[in-house]
Amino acid sequence: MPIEAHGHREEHLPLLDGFHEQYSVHLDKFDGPMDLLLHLIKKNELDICDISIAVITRQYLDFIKALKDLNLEVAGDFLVMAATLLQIKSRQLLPQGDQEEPETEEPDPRDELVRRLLEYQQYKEAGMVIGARALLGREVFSRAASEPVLTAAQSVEGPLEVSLFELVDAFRALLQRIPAESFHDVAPGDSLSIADCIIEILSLLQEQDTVQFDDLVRDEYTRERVIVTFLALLELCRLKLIRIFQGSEHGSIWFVPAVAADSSEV
Amino acid sequence: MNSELSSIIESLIFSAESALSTDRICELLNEFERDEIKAALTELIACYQERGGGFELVEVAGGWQFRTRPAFHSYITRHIKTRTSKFSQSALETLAIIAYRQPITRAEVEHLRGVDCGGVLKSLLEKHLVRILGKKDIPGRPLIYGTSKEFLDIFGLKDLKSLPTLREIQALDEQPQYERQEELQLEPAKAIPVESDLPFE
Amino acid sequence: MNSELSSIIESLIFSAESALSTDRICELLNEFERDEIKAALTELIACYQERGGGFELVEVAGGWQFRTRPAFHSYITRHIKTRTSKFSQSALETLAIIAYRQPITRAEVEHLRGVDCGGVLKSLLEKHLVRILGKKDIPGRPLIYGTSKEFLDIFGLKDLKSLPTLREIQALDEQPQYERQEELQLEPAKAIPVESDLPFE
Repeated sequence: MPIEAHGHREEHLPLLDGFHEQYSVHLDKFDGPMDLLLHLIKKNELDICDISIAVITRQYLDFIKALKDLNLEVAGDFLVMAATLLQIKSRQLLPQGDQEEPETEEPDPRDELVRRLLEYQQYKEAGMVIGARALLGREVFSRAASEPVLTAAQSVEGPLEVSLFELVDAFRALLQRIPAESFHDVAPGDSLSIADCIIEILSLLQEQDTVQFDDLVRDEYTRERVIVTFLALLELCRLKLIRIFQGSEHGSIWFVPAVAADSSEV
Repeated sequence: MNSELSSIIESLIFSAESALSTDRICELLNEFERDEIKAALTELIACYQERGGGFELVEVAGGWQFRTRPAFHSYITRHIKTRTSKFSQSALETLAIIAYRQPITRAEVEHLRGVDCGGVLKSLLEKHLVRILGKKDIPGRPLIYGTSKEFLDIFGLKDLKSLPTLREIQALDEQPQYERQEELQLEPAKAIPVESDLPFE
Repeated sequence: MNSELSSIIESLIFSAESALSTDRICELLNEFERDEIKAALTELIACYQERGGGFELVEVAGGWQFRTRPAFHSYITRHIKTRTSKFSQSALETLAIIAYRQPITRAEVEHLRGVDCGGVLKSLLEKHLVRILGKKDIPGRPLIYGTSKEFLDIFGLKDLKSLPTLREIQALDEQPQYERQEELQLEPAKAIPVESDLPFE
């Protein structure tokens, strides 16, 4: 293997110089560790299904070192891959499984990485093919002039078209515009909020007429969940949106939607 | 059926936002002779006169434009009358507030938006995107609003729980956190040779 | 040269601001039989395939639209500003993963790409190329993403099945690659004509 020759320590520096020249212009070209790995595999003319982990790992680490030498911030994702490579390499160095159990075949430690690389390669190529298409507004144009007939006619009532992202984004834009204290948001922390819980209960009541307290907490029977759910119920009760029943002492708690007002008034 | 040049001219007229004058076409296609362009344009005009079809090439406001034939206007207006409409920004904002802050009163919506929302609210109710949940037990007993089943349908949501939270959208902007590596399904996440001396060999 | 009905259809498609589906055309022209409409549409399509010219009738995002031929873009952009910018490699990769693997979570995209994708995902959402489909029923209820109609529209794709075929994975073993593949709702493996001038390697 001619590439193995680079493994010697003394050859390490010239190799690194090569990296400087080769990559300093193209640093941003690597779209993450998978992309870099594919590049190294191609450069070394390796078979993607039978890569030499030793070669690839060394060159990969050299590359990261080169980035550091150039004072470029190395993204965490690249380091994760470095760890993966080192781990595969160390597993390859481990003695093979016990002779006593020959039937249990050790999976090749490279398998998972190879699978990911192959799959990544597919999407990278597909992305390139898609990106090379003639795009509307770039290579291909639709009619831009408006029909006088159409501008004259007024749109009446068609089905609405809007995306979820637009909805959230509208809300976000609004929040940025107004001071935070205008909100009656409850516990915006990381944990389950009463507001979320209220929304959940209202949603349930759209589908069924009665809901049992136990149903709400069954999937997640934690102290926090029970308390938050209970507070949400109290809040809904206070707003007169639901009515609560309890069959017997310590019996299960039921609730039903309070009769909705007629929708004539706005 | 046409010459290459008349196809080029056709594509220019087709994609232009307003009528293109012969002068402007000559200016854009300066590698061609004016006479050539005029000939190709004449060819194109003749072709459209002959062809019939749903639209024609007409000379308006000193330039050339494709327009649908007046005979078909009644069909065309059917489309515009029932085409999908986009939400206005105010409708979207109001709907977003109701979706994320329900149950909510009109006064609370207006407090957040800083403007009157009566009209928007009415139209959201008419479109059945918003519904009245009840009355709030405070002086004046204002109506309380929430989103409807149709709201879920339009956004393709299974339930209100599936509504993306603000936090989830904001999280897209955030720097990757190292805890997230657990999701990467890689075992060695713990041992990351972060600093300086990367072991070679 | 065409039948009256195909002229009407032509005028409808021509005047619409986005692609018109066959269903929508039938809905608008409810005095005609569906079969009649389909025949007239076929006639129209054949006529445009034959004709050449500056623009063509294409099937995109599940509907029909007139669009200029790519060959003439260098002339058109002299007059019209390009609206669509070039996509970065990471945007295209992310878009491809979402297109082929939808519905997919951010963590799954990131696992495939090996990098954080929050920023890319957000910009794809803002460009309306990707949309939020809801939340996945697994712990943490992460958001799931898919491609939008605009994606098909801008990339000139008829539907998701017209995505270029993924190159066969040279499987190491016969096992399925990921359990997650079960979520794949697309069958991109079925022979799809890839743009001839863009071979996969």
